[in-house]
Amino acid sequence: MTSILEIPADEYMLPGNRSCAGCGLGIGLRYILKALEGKCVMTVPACCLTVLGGMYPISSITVPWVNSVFPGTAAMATGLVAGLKALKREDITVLAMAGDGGTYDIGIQGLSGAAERNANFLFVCYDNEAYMNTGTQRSGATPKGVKTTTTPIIGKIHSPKDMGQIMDAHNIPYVATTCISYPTDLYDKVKKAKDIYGLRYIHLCVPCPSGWQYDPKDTVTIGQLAVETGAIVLYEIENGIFRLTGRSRRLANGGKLKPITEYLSAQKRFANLDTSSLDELQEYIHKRWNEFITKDKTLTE
Amino acid sequence: MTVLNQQRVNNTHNHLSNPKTYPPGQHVVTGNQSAAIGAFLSGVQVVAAYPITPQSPVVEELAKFIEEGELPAEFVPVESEHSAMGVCIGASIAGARVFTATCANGLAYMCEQLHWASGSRLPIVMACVNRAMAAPWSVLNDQQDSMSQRDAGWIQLFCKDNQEIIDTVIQAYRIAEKVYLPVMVCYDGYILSHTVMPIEVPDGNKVKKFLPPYIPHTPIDISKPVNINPVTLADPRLNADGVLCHGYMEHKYLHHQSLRNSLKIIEEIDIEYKDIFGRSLGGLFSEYKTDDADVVIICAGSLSKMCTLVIDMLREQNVPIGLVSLRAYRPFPNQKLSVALKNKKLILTIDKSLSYGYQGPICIDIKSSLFESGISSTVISFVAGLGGRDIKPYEIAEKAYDYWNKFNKKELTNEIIYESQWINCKY
Amino acid sequence: MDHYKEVSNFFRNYKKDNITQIRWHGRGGQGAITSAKILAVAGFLAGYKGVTSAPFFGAERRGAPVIATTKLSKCTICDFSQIVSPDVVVVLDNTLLKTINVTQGLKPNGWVVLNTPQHFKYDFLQNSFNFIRVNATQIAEESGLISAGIPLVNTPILGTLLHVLPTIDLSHIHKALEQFFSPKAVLKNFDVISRVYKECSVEKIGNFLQELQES
Amino acid sequence: MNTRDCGHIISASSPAKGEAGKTGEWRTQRPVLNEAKCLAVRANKDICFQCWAFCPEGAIERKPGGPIDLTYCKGCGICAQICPADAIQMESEYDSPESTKSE
Repeated sequence: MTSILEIPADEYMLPGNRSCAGCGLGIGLRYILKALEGKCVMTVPACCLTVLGGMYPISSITVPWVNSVFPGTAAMATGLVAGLKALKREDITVLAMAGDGGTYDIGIQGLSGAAERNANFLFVCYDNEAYMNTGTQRSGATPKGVKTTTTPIIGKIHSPKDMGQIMDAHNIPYVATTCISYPTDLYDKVKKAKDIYGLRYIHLCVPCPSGWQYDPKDTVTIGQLAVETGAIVLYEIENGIFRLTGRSRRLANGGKLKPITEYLSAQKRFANLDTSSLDELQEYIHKRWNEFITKDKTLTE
Repeated sequence: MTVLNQQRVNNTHNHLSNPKTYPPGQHVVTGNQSAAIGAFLSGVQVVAAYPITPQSPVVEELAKFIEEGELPAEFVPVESEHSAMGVCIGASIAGARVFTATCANGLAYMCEQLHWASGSRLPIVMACVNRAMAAPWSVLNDQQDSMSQRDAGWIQLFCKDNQEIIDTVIQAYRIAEKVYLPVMVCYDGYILSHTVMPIEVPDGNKVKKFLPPYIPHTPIDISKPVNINPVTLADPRLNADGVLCHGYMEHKYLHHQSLRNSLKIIEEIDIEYKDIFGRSLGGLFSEYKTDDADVVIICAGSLSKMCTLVIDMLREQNVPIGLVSLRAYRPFPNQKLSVALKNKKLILTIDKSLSYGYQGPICIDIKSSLFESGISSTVISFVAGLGGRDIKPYEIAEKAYDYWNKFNKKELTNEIIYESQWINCKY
Repeated sequence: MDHYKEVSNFFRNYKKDNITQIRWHGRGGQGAITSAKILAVAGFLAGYKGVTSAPFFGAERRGAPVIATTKLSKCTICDFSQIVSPDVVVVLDNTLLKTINVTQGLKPNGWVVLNTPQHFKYDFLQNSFNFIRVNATQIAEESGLISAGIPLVNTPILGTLLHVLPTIDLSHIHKALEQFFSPKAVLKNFDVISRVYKECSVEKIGNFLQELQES
Repeated sequence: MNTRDCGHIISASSPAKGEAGKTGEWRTQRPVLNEAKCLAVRANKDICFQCWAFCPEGAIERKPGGPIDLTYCKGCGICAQICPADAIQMESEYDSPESTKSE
């Protein structure tokens, strides 16, 4: 595993960009582009990342970037791959990056089609668990109980989809989850994914101070809490082999999950949850955590 | 030429010059085959499409060329039309020559992508095999699909017969790559798409000469990265070097101007095509017996070929009638048409589509063109052939004869002038 | 009013194209559409400048009655409208006669080309039609032109059409077949077509009703 | 003044710092490094770099005591929060002797 000190100093995201103060996406983007050494062309639908990327005629990113319509990220990426292949320029990695709305909801058809075709690009879903760019509306990734502007009083009544499992069910060569609070985990996964042929899916948890309602300074610690409480689990599935990674792996190897309330109480979006919902959620987290541990046959290695 | 562009040139046109099954010369083929051969000869590098009747055989034919190894192109069997156009956009940005085909609801499904393609100024060529828009379901021909997308910023060219389809596809790449705009090659579903007729397949070696390699306007270059189509403000904005760059409106102005300029380009390229291949498609529109005509029929697509027969019939009945076949619908050749229609007393437009609540789109555009030029001809809007309703030459001839007589007897009522006349509607 | 009617009749009977119109009746999957196209190609090779062939524009499925058309003309065909009064109707399957009026719109003295076993009730025929009957199913069966257990009749019946359309000959059909089939399939199809052409002797062409009455 | 000189056919941006302007102006609190506490400064070695690693703006240089680019630092406070040595303090911009806007 790469350490922070081994991470290249090169930056491909420029300061003075349009992201919110404390936005986790900036951290994530920096490491993704570092891992790809800037040798990529990005494609991005309408989302927070579009805003971060900057308004014409100035770009905050020093790699080629092609914007896409909201549902069209995976198709655009497929097209870039096909076009570059036709021109024998396959040395360039095609990186598609969409938010949870552009992945779970409006983008899922195109993504599923591209996965079925095993189109040769890296898809990163940066998941901030709601439509943050349009003002925190609920998405297919929003956790149950969360207050958003479209679930304003009761909170979201549906559980989110498990996008990792959905992508894994497509039998693509690489699926991973990671979190911006563990940038070396992210870096290693992108680096590994870079050299795999086919559709590679990385799910990146990105805490959002405005949508999750916490102090911007806490972005990294909230992300850490997400992993330490088991709300987010870091894993990768490489050619069908599932293994927990990084902090999650260490927790599975003799560690202990923190109570979920530590993660939830740090954010106002969960303020609605009553005791029974919290118990239910805690139970769910443990059940899932145990499933992950059982699933990981490499833990004893 | 940069190294990157040189590389691109080398990588374009590495296909066989001619498809083995369709060597240069005469072949009896469907409209869909004609379009596919046209795409082959144009050396397309990426084909992405989703099946829809009556379009599917176009891409089936191309898939055959590709799987047989005759055409070294990438075939992307996408999961929707939305993605078909998405793939075309991506591949075109990457610098590849791309082709797709669709119709009707498929075209409507890619609507936002159509705007994205034209706004990105990508020379994508797409066959639109004209078919009626649901609901209710109909797989049969009319032109409501492409007409509904006339404002998507694409060039729209209509084909009269299968010969025009292959020639228009080849010309379309030349036009598209010259003005950096996507071109929709429209031809009537079934009437042309599924009907075989003789065509002359041009020699691929000549096509290669006619169609130089595609050079993208904004290459993907890691050493000179750009962010394509980011959020663009309403007003112009300075770049980091202090140069004032366009606002959204300036981009739209440029887009529109390029479409208007393409009026000239379409004509020039057609003339050049004629010099090389011996066939002209009439440039923006073609005329038949209009010189001495007092009354003119205007329509687009296969119907306009059938109408030459109608004109002959009516001429034998001493009706001074001629025909204008629209080829370019967008850009609309308003000025040239006004010249052609000067001194015409009665103009009969036949639309296979409707701008619901008003009249046929061709009629509306003709009327506004005439107004611009101060021509006060009487224009009557006919609607025909919706959802595959068969149109017989005699039906049109009877209508034209009838309305010409009414015009002469000053019997054209407001009902006729202000409302569309439906041909062969049994309601 | 009379004048209008006269003009209208003029339009309706206008025949500048002078198109020979052939209508094909078959069932989805029998290959009527392919044969209609082969005939168009053969016609083109035989010197018809204008040829078209199209399926009846619909969404017919396997087994359902289908219609295809072929138009042949000495000049370019401009009239893309559907055929209403054919010169020839080709019926690939005699069972169609029970449900479909195959002679609808058929021109007086037009031709009916029918694939049928010997004995069948032909009361649908009018006196004024010419008639060729051929047992293409049997010939296909004997010659082994069988696909998925079913004798193919769509191509064999082209052999009979050559008697109705004498400008087209076997060599044109052969060349046309090459556009549609592999060399092996061309050989096989052409063998059967030639046999059908020969066995369908000119004597058998005539007013079949008369033949029926005589028998 | 017209926009013709830019020569752009489409909307395509080129990279530059400060696309959103001097985002330092967004700050209400500024990070102030206490070098005496900073692990890297004290060791005078390339160690730690947590502040650099987690800056969402990329506004901190990868150097011991790596200067924070206050022109663009949005003052989120992550660096102060993440610093294992507690070497960065967030101080109110209003109490700060230097003007944020000076450049």
